[in-house]
Amino acid sequence: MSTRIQTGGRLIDRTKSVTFKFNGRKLQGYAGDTLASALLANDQMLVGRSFKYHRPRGVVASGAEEPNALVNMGEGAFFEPNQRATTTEVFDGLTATSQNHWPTLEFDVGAINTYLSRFLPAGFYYKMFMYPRAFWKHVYEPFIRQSAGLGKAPKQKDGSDYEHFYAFYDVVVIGGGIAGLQAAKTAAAAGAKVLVMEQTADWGGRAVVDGAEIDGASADAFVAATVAELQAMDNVTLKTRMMGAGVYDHGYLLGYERVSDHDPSLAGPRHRLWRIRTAQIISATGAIERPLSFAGNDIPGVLLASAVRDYLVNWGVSIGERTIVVTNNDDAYRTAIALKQAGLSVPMILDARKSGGGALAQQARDMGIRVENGKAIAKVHGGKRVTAVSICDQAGEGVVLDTIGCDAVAMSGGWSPVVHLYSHCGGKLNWDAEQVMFRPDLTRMPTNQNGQGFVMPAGTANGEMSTAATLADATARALDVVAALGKSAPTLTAPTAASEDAAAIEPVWMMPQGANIKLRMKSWLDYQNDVKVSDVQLAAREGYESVEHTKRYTTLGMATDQGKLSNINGLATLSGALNADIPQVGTTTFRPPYTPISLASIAGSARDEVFQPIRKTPMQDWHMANGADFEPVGHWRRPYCFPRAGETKAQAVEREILQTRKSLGLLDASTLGKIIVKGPDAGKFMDMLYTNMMSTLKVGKCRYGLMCSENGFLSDDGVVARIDENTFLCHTTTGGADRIHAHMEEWLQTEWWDWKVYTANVTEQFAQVAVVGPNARKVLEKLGGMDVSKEALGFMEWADGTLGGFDARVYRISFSGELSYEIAVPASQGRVFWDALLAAGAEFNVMPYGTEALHVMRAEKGFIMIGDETDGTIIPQDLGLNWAISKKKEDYIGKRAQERTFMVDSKRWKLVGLETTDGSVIPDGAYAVGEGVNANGQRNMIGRVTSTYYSPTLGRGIAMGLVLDGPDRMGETIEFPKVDGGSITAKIVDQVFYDKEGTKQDV
Amino acid sequence: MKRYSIFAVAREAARYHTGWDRAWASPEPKKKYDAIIIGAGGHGLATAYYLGKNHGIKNVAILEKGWLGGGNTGRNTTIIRSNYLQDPSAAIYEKSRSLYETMSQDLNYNVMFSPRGVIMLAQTEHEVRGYLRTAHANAQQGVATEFIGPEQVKKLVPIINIHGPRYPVLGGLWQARGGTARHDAVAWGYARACSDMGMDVIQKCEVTGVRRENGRVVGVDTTKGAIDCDKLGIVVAGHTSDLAEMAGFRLPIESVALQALVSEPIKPCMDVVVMANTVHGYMSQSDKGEMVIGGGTDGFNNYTQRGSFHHIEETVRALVETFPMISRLKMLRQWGGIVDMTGDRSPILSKTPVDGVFVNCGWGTGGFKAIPGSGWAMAELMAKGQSPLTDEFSMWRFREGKFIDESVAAGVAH
Amino acid sequence: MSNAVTALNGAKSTGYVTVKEAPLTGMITLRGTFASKGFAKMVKSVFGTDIPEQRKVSKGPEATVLWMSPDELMVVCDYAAAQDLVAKATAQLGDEHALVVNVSDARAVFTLSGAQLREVIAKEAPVDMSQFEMGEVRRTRFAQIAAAFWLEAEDHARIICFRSFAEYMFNLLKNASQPGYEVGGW
Amino acid sequence: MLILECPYCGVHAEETELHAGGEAHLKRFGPGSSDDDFENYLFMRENPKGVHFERWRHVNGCGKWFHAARCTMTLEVFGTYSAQTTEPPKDICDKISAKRPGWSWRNFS
Repeated sequence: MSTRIQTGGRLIDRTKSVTFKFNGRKLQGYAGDTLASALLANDQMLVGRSFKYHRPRGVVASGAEEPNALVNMGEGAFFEPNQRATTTEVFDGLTATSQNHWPTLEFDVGAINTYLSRFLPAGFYYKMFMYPRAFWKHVYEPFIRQSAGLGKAPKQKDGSDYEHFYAFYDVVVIGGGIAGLQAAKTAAAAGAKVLVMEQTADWGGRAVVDGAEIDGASADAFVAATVAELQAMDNVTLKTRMMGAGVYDHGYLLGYERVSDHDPSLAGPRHRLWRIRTAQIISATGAIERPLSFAGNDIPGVLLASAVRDYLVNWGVSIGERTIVVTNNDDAYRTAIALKQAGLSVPMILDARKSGGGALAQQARDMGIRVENGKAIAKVHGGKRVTAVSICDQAGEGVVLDTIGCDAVAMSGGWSPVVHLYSHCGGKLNWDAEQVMFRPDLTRMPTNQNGQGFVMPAGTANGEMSTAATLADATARALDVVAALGKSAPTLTAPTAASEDAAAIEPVWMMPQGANIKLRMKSWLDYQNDVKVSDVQLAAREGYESVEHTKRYTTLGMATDQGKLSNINGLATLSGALNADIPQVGTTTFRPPYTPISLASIAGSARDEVFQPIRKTPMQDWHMANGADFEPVGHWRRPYCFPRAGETKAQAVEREILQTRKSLGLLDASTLGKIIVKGPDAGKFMDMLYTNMMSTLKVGKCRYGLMCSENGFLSDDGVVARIDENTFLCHTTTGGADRIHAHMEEWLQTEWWDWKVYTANVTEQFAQVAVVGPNARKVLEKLGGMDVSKEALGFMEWADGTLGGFDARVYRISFSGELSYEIAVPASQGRVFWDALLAAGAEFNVMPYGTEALHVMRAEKGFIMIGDETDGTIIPQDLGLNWAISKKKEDYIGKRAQERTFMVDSKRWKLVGLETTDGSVIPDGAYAVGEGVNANGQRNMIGRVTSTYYSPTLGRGIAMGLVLDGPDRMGETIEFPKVDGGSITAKIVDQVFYDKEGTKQDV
Repeated sequence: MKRYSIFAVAREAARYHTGWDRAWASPEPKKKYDAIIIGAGGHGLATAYYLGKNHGIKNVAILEKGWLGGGNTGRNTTIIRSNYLQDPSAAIYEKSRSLYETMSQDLNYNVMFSPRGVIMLAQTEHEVRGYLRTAHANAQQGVATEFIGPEQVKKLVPIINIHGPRYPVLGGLWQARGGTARHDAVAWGYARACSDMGMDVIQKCEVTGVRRENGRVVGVDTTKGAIDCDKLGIVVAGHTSDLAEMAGFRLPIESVALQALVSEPIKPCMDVVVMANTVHGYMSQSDKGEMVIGGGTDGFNNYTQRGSFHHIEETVRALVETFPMISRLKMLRQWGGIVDMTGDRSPILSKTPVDGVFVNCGWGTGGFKAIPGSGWAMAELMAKGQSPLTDEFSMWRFREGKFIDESVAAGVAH
Repeated sequence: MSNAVTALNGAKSTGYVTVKEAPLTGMITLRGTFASKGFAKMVKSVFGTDIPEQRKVSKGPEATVLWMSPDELMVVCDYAAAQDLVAKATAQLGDEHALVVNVSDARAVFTLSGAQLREVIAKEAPVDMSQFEMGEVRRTRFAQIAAAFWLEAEDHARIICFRSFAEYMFNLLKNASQPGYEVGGW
Repeated sequence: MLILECPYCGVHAEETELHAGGEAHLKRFGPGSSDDDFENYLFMRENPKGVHFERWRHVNGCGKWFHAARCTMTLEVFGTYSAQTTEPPKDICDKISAKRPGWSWRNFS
């Protein structure tokens, strides 16, 4: 059984015990425990179920590589699935439940799959469930989905906060082990601005666990001293609980800081995502131990040798009383020795190497541990935990020589440098046959914006396995980085460590070497996804020879650990099956993040009111206070209408229209774009921007104009006012302001840079109100201050002056067909001005109206609306706007495009008015159908509505639409089928429905 | 070819699955083929498959410089829908969708087509009008879609927040027979079927030149030697410009990075595919339980298969707001693909200035859903020199100003 | 004018850095040829200071001049004075090709005060705040909107953005400066 | 996540402060131009694997358009320069030649 032993545990504080819950059981741990160490201390060997066969799963590792120990964490708004127990620090009140089983962890019905496993090899689902066809959606898939997935789906909105932080460094060191600290010290001594991040809460990495000696003292002492030294330097930042999540182009690095996961009671964000720019990255991320592939290597109680050692040394937890160690390298002996020293029993060390190990092996023998060379595990016995191990010759086919009782197995298949961060941005690897590992190829390093390598691996991450070599490499690589920064090398004495006399590792990809199919079907490669040696061999046999094919076919390495334990073993198994060398078969690309990071941290603080900006006009508060129903327009929210108590939106719109046409309405037009175009060449420029001739516009006058893209399509419209000889003011649509200003600047900066023109976007300088209706003039006269009579201020004219004491610019323009003034005042006075208009208009029962009333009134007048009559494929000629296209001009933006064959095709649909024969309203988006079908069997269409409304003014449905030969078919009727059957008949008519003569707006 | 079925699996189980054949052969190239398809992605393999199946042209080689299905076929978010606005798009995507319905049976390879339904959310008045328009068009195009209200959206997607403070859900365009499929399986299934017809799927064979004689293609040079052919189909997505240059013509194509990501797997919580185009994000849940998420493309030419992180940020931000419960899920893996964008964001399936050379490209972000339809149409074009499904997608439409613009209905091409 | 108000009526939040919406501020956009004598002379005589160097701020007695781009300056001055200054500048320039426009109402202005304000800015803007200097002005983005900022003292910064975004900007800065949200030691 | 130095304000702007503007040095063809010229101008695009010249705008910054020379395979940036030029300046071409001997783009090399 796994338990807490009396002594040891360098990371735990035995004076501070914490209480937590697992599957409802109250358990005790110590401050400094991870959830995994605390569970093991409570003999909770079984922690979950595997993905496919629902096999019992126990902790196998002690860090980020853990594939098995995933739990549902927390509750309610703080619930999180798939939390890795080995990287979760326990705290008082932590609650966790195990995953992927029903009804209970101990008894899981899904475990039936393990007995069916013979029928469920890799890719079985590609070969089954095809017949009958309907069954996939209704029977097979629902079943597969139910049994898939790991953690539970959260139910509630996240209760925590998150934020981002932008930071810039010369050097970021990832990994707080001895290599990282030594490298940081070297870079910092050279004067570089350095950040050092360590994903766990503690500095030191492996060396401190393995009891290395540095400069004659313990690794612990070296780490403490170096950290203190670094802390004292003001060009160094040290961060624990921060993981290097991803490396991106141009020195962009994500630092995933888990600010309060270890203590949710802390104020502040839960996670802070650092978006770092750095000239150089030192990847001192260490290495991960590989499992060995033998039958039953997935039974709870079989752990990585290094993990067994970690739990013992860091947390004072023994996995078992009798631990059998199995290895193909010397490092695992450290585990045996540590266990023995802790007074635990190690019945045997199985060393697959015929020649056995080096100094450490000798040390183990001297301590009286039985060491068997050339031996292997034939099979691990046990169900939910290890009970015994059968021994065989590694060279053989698994003939059992002996079976030994034990409750734990510590395995080591060698070490793989953590090359993920080095690879994220394209760093390439080489296969080191001697050390049996992929290591970074420093000649093919990822490059930054200057074409310079910028991710430097150091220490174990660079394939240096001994303490001495690690420290030496860390110093050397840091000096390379210092040189790359163009800084001079600092003078410091590199720390030294005794060199170790270790015997070479031997590749062992299958145990025993000649294991038969039955054993291979029980030898796990990917514990979470249940991928076994036999699965990879099957994939190879079926021709899925690329490693990517095999991964995808078997799901090897696709689990939440992203193959940290399984990739190399799987690759080696594949190359074995293909009789190819490992480097030929290749490795797979590593994608960010290194380990999964919360989606919330990626979104940062952008939630709720700051999810996206909401732009507000100076009158917005009034709109909200008066029950406006808003619609998003770009980042603005404009009042759609102002419903009153008991009123539907439609009723409100109708009221607003009728009252405006009858007496007086107000529209907040502040969002309309206002752009100043000034300079000696302004006229020339305006003539290129607009299809109209703008240079001839008289000072004091306004003109409606159209703008097209260079591709010919109508992109914006609005009224232009000539302010003075050199100055124009261009009104754009609400959505157009920024776009059109950018459009102007683009042409001025990149095409006509010699033209003397300046532009300024003054949209927000002004609050603009449309005062509309027969009583518009009366209300302005009431305010007083300037002459707004027909004589003084004619239709399509503008004037500056004061109205009711407000500095105002008044435009006599109309988008509704009524007598109408658009009045611009300084934005900071917009609200008071609005209030003044309401007060003055009270006697006329003034009525603010929203965008829908605006749309209906302009439709009644047959005015087009950008976004309704246009959709990015419409040219002005389609809309009968030829009157607004100057024939005199040689050129304007979009003119050449409009000369293309399809643009001048007489078959282009043209704008007309549509009047339903029964007065009803044509549905939005309806198409008119013609005779027959096209070559693809689609009904031929001859037109579509672009705007369709109920007109309260006319008491009937009105519409505009684009129709084939429309203008030549006045009076004819066409059919608009409805989606729910039936159709509407509409007569083609002139598009102006209201006040055709235009007398009302010109009184 | 050994037929796949539950009985075959049972039979094999008895001998520990030692008797399965290769899914596809890996032959050396012959001297000459009637037709060569460059690119063993979904589109290329489907083109070859229908050349054989529909037109009896079986002396065909599919050349792949890497491993089959290793491009965008294996990198996309597997959404299948045909609720497009413009006639030509609706025609080819609906053809494609209908072929997906029976693909597993046609290929005897389970591609797990899952017609779980696709919703495109309408979150502005403008989008509502756009999707109403699409629904009307689809009705005449024979594409089964409907515009549904917010309550129905909530019923179909319980985890959605329809009262989002910023963009409340005003409704959505619903295609009940849209869905997803297992992307790798599509490529593998076609490859197996092509191989079974005697076609040569040749991997790790890069084309280095296109040989022409008086304006007509006669073969290609490859890293495995010269190969003759009468007809050549270029179906290489992001790498099209390169091949076009070898063949001596230019295309209105730019290659940019498109990114996607998946969360860790959780128990089923979303049965349909949801696309939120106003906020640029779309999400579905795979059969494995991962939330599969995609978003927008970079704005600059890029061949690195690595996109810029801020797109991931924008997409995730949008989806956390739309589906608050995913906030505490974790991003398991992100990746990028290189997509080829045309001047109107619609594909090119076309003859070219070189006799016998045909090009199929420009699927941009929407290629996966089109695989069978694209293959079907391309095969017809190559076999007969004309296809009603490809007529409008000619490479010459830009000079005429005859665009196929899907963005007009606020629709996106994912 | 007396009835003029800012976008947020001087909203304030006191976190580990204090965020305040500044009172009405005069702002003038100047566009012209910096190299031209006439333009430089106008800046000097009307605003009492030289044209600032690239990305720098120059201070006159009544006005602060911000370098916005190679042909654009932003003058920050007393709200009431802006209109006259615009008139003066326009008159001085005569027919020299330039643009002078009062944009006092087009933008919102915020002040950050507190020792750790660099940190708060670094949460929203992709700018190296450890290197940012007094006398420098930076146009960038704060989260999802465009903005510009400069330091008036080591513990006092000004940020300007378009007026319609005022509430968004305020909420950003408020959230970032909440007590307990300190980053520290970067 | 690119970083490009804006030649107008000197800021080493990150991608989120910039707006990508597509291929650089396009010659505008207006009314009277041939269909070929106009199609080339508006649609045909260089799409090289390697050295590319493109337009960017420092949109969240000084607002100026500028040109960048960049490798589409490695994202290495060879230099940025004024938008007010119709072809890549010599010093930029020389820089590229030093790092990518034998490069060519359109008729430049």
